[in-house]
Amino acid sequence: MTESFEPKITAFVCNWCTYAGADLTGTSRINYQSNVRVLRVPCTGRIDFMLLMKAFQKGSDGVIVSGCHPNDCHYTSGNYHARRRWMVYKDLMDFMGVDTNRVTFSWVSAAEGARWAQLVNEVTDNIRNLGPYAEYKALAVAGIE
Amino acid sequence: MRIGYYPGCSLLGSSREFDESTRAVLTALGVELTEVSDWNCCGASSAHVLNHELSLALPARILALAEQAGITEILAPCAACSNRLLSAQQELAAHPEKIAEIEAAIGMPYKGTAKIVNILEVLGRLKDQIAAKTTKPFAKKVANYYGCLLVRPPRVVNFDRPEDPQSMDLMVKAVGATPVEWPFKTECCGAAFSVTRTDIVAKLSGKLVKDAVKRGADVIVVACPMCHSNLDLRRSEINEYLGEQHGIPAMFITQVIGLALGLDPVALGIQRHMVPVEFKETAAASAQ
Amino acid sequence: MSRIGVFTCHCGENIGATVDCAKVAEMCKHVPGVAHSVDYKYMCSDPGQRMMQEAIKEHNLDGVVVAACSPRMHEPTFRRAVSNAGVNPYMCEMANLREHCSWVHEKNDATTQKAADLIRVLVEKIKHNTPLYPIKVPVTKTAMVVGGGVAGIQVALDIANGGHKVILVEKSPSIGGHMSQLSETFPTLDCSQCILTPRMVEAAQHPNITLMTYSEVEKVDGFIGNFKVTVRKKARKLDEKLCTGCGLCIQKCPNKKISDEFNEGLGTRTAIYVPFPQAVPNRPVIDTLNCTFYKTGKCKVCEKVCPTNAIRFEQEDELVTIDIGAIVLATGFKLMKTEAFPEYGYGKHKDIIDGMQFERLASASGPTAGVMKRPSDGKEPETVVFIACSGSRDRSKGVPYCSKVCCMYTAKHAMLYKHKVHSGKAYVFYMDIRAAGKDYDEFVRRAIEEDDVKYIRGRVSKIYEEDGKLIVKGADTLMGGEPVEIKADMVVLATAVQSNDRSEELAQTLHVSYDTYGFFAEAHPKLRPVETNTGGIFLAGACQAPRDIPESVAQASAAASKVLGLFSQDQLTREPIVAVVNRQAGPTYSYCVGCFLCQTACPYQAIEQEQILARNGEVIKTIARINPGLCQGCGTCVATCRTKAIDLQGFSNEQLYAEIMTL
Amino acid sequence: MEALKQKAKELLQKGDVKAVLGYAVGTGNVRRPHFARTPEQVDRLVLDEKCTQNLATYLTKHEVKHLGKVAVVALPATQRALLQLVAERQLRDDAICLLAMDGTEVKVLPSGAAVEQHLALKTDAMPTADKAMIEKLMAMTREQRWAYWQQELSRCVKCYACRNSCPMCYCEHCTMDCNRPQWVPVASHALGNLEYHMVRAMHLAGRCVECGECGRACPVGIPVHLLTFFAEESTAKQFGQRAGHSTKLDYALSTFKPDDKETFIR
Repeated sequence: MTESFEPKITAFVCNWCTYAGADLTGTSRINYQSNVRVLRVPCTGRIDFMLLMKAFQKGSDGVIVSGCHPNDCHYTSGNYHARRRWMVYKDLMDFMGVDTNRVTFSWVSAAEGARWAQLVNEVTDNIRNLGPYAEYKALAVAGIE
Repeated sequence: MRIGYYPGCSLLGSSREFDESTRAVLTALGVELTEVSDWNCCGASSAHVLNHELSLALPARILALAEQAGITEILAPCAACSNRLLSAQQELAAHPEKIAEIEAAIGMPYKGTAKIVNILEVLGRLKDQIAAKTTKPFAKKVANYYGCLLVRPPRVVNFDRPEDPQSMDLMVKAVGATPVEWPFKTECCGAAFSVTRTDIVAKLSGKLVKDAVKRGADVIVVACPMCHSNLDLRRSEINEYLGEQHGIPAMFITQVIGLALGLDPVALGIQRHMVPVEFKETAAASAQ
Repeated sequence: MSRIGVFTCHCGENIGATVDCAKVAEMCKHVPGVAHSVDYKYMCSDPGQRMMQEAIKEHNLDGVVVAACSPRMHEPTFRRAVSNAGVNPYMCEMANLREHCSWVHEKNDATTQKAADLIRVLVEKIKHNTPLYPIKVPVTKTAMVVGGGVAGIQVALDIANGGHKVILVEKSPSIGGHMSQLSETFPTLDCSQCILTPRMVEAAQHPNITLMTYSEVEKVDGFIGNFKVTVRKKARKLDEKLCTGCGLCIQKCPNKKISDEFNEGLGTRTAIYVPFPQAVPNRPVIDTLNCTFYKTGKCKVCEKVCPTNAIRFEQEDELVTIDIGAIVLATGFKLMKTEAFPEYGYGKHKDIIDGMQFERLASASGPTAGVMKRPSDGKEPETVVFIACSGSRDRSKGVPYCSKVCCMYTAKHAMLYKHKVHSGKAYVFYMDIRAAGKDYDEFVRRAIEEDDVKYIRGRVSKIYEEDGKLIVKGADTLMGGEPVEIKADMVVLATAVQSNDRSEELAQTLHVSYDTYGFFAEAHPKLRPVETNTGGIFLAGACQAPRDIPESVAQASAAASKVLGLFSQDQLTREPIVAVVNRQAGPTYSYCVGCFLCQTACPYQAIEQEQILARNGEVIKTIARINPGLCQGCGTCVATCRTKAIDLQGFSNEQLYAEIMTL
Repeated sequence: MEALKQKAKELLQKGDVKAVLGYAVGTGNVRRPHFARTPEQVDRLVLDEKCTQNLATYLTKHEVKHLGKVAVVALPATQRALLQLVAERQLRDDAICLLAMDGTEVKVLPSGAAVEQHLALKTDAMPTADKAMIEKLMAMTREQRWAYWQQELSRCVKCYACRNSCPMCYCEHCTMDCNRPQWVPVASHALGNLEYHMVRAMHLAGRCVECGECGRACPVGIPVHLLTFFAEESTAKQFGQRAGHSTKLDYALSTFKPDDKETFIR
């Protein structure tokens, strides 16, 4: 790990809860680390596991996936479907030896501005400690000419 | 019919007449009882509240012994015994991970395959035969007292209606008795306070005795040794508490059926009661 | 090559103080596909928007990234501005430089770099955006209201007064529902029928309302604006047009001992009957289960006495299919029966009654004409015990929820009893008094303080009969759990409000969701309380959860306003953020293989089957089709589809892929 | 064997089916699929412990569908695959005709319901060797598992034999063929191989009938079936739903329970 390592964090968030929650972080002027890049989707139900694969391919050191708390989904059940998908995908990643510490699944509601800041900071610090996701990056280097 | 038999401690002690009358009646009805050999305490009264592992291990050993003897169905006439056996069997069925530990404790394999039945279930199956073999109809007005453990908790025993049960009422009807409409069928008799706090037993059972008499009952019929102790053995305390003398006898359902079948009262242990089984001439009796 | 414009906003100091906006604008100029990039103090201001529109024309832009505040704030503003300049509004995206960047990060190079990154991501997205057009769905401007209680009547009247046709379907022979059974209503104690009956008549006479009583919804096809509803009109066994409602048949019917549903079994009725004197419509029905003619083949007294020859013994149920634009469910509730309480005698004591039976005993039009007489022997009860939360908030009874109306009506019952029997004693056993509502708590206080109703906080463990009295055994928890025993003449159980019989079946027919207890589920518990998850189907009253009259009426008007909103335009316009199933030329026709695993994932039942037919009509392939009228654009189906046959407009696979590849 | 041939001939002669799909002896004494369209061709059918291939794979192919109704000699895994194919609407219930062995007796299973009933008699678990291998892998450290799969997958040439042999991989347009966007790189290199096998396992989670055909089909001997087995087991364990047990669709990843339990979502 180099002194100057700054992790690259990609966040997939739903429009109605976590994106709005992150907006509230802004309106509340709660400062957090700037490593994260947020991609907005309508619902966690839309988050194909392949999007996570692609985020790692592009050199993300950590990925955040976040949406509405159970029972709060704008579309009533998208997050429940997402939860099942993650439960299996996380198992499978672990089975294939992918570092599941690199992915953080979370529920952040539109009212949890402070929680979003805390989540991003914790994940950023955690990934900074883990260092670059060299294993996966090596694949990408080997893979993409 | 062959059936396994687990008498438990009460039936060898204070309620010997329950054991005698059960054996007498079932033999008369052609049921062969196979007593579980080397049986132990079911864990009722104290063990099950003090030590959870013991509350599983004690009944599990009895059931395991029954399994070894090839018993598929086991009768535990005592309501507390059948309740303990059922509770343990169900808990082990719901938590199979506990079985290994219990097997280690009892030193034998446990499968939990034996079906546990109470005396009313067994008699219920034989009801038509009992009605047919009745030679001396029990023409009395009967207050049927079920107590707590026979019908509760419903998720464990899954037998009859937890409030206002009916099985014993139907049984005594089959031998010519008239059950009285009685709201106290499942009220508390004082249970194990029989030994430690007879004052409370006198109060609680006193209420039962008084109300049964008031509703015109000639006899209180029970299917639990503990109930019987409180209503019979503690009658002097009851009468003292009530300030009234109540001579209404308390009988086991098996004794009632035995009498109706014309069996020898001594074989049914009728003489063992504290309150003599004697009936004054009643309307129901004289109608016969 | 795309010609994308990037407009970076300073938002005064809000962004400008932390992010070097000029530098960002400069950096973006070099992103491939960007034809124009500027920064400006306030993009959302009039001059800002005008500047953007001019730039679109001047540089012939085909896509726009506005880097400013949150899209949740100003996306509609800028999409409108772009649209006014002749570019499709869905070719505009917003980068969130304020809430997600300047407001939450330190002023430094990394923050400025992040701002530029956020813009670059959206530039790449826009390259894959396609113009989208609002979805138009035609609307049939006729509403169907299912359930003719107070909620249903209110919905029907509101929609009808708004100028649209309404069909009010009621399963029983008369509209009026539970409210018509009530004696008086809390917290004002005004007579229920006095306030309801005029509404019933108004509904019946309204030129825009068609009543279909003694009818039930059998089948529902279609979707928002375009439902086809099949209604079963049960045979009344008489010609409604000929019948004048004179009632002669009812007087002469020899079969008079049938338990009367309207009086909750406390009275009797004839085999040909109207449920109550004020019934609307005032037309009898023949109860074929109890009618002597249907049982023995003889009688026909009603036919003989009918002056207009309206009786039709051979009449059969009729199925009617109607085009409907919106459906409002107002099917109400039922009360748990006293049979459900073993501890209170399994319903065998005649003098243990439920709240609705008490209403009938207290009602001036009830079986006792409002005189307090207990059901067993007709004696005036000297002591009455009321038990609140009978079944409600009781997991062992399967009802963990609060039935909401019982605290109030129990206070009302005790009060009505005290008003009728001045010397009588009234006791109420309760768990908590939940009297939240205008003038509600005052009402309960009045019962306690002015009418001397004894409130005991505790549960009743057992009730049994002794010497003609009901012995009520309970505990007073405010007295340290002191046992309480009351010798009562009558006991009223405020039994739990439950979802109506067959509500789950109806929900399945309509494809609306329902909760564990059979109540219909609202689309959002806070923000969409009268809508269901199925577009065009709305909820009113106690079919959604226990409700009192004011709430049911308020919810009814809310549902009506939703319907009127839907009917205010000839076509329904919806955002084009919907899923679509890929189509292409044969021999594959679509990536979709028709496994329909997506169907159960869709929260909106928006996925239908579509058959691809050959010229000779033979089915070549069955694939999924998304009904754009129902799809809400969550995208759950997209992530479920293995073949990537389904895509979500506005958040397509290509768009999201492009975004990630920019990171 | 003779009973099976007898039944197959009967079905053909009565015209109940147009062909019987079973196994025959192929080059090098392997067992290969065999379509018998005449009673004479039926005589070449064999059924022994060497017959392992899941023949359900063929039934969704256009060419086979054009044949008309086909009777299939069905091992338990084949039966499961057929049930799942009916549930996923790839086969019609009335197009099913199975020849299943019940001890030495041949049973004709003419419908999904009959297959369900027949299957209910048997509990056909994953082979113990595979189960042990999965357990062994899970006992390793994460880094060791990564190294193991990197080593294994480095041999993958992306021939797609695993996909093509799988009865549940019936899609006409596979995600792997998708090029707008090109989700997974086409070439067989470390990244593309990992992604391909991850996608395949995810797409079979809740759908895999655990026949192991993919692993047997792999020409370079990668135990790819462990991935789909694991995904199916994970799904079954967490949600209690299993593939290939009913003609009614009950797919764990497009259904949910509000109280699904997980431990990792923050």
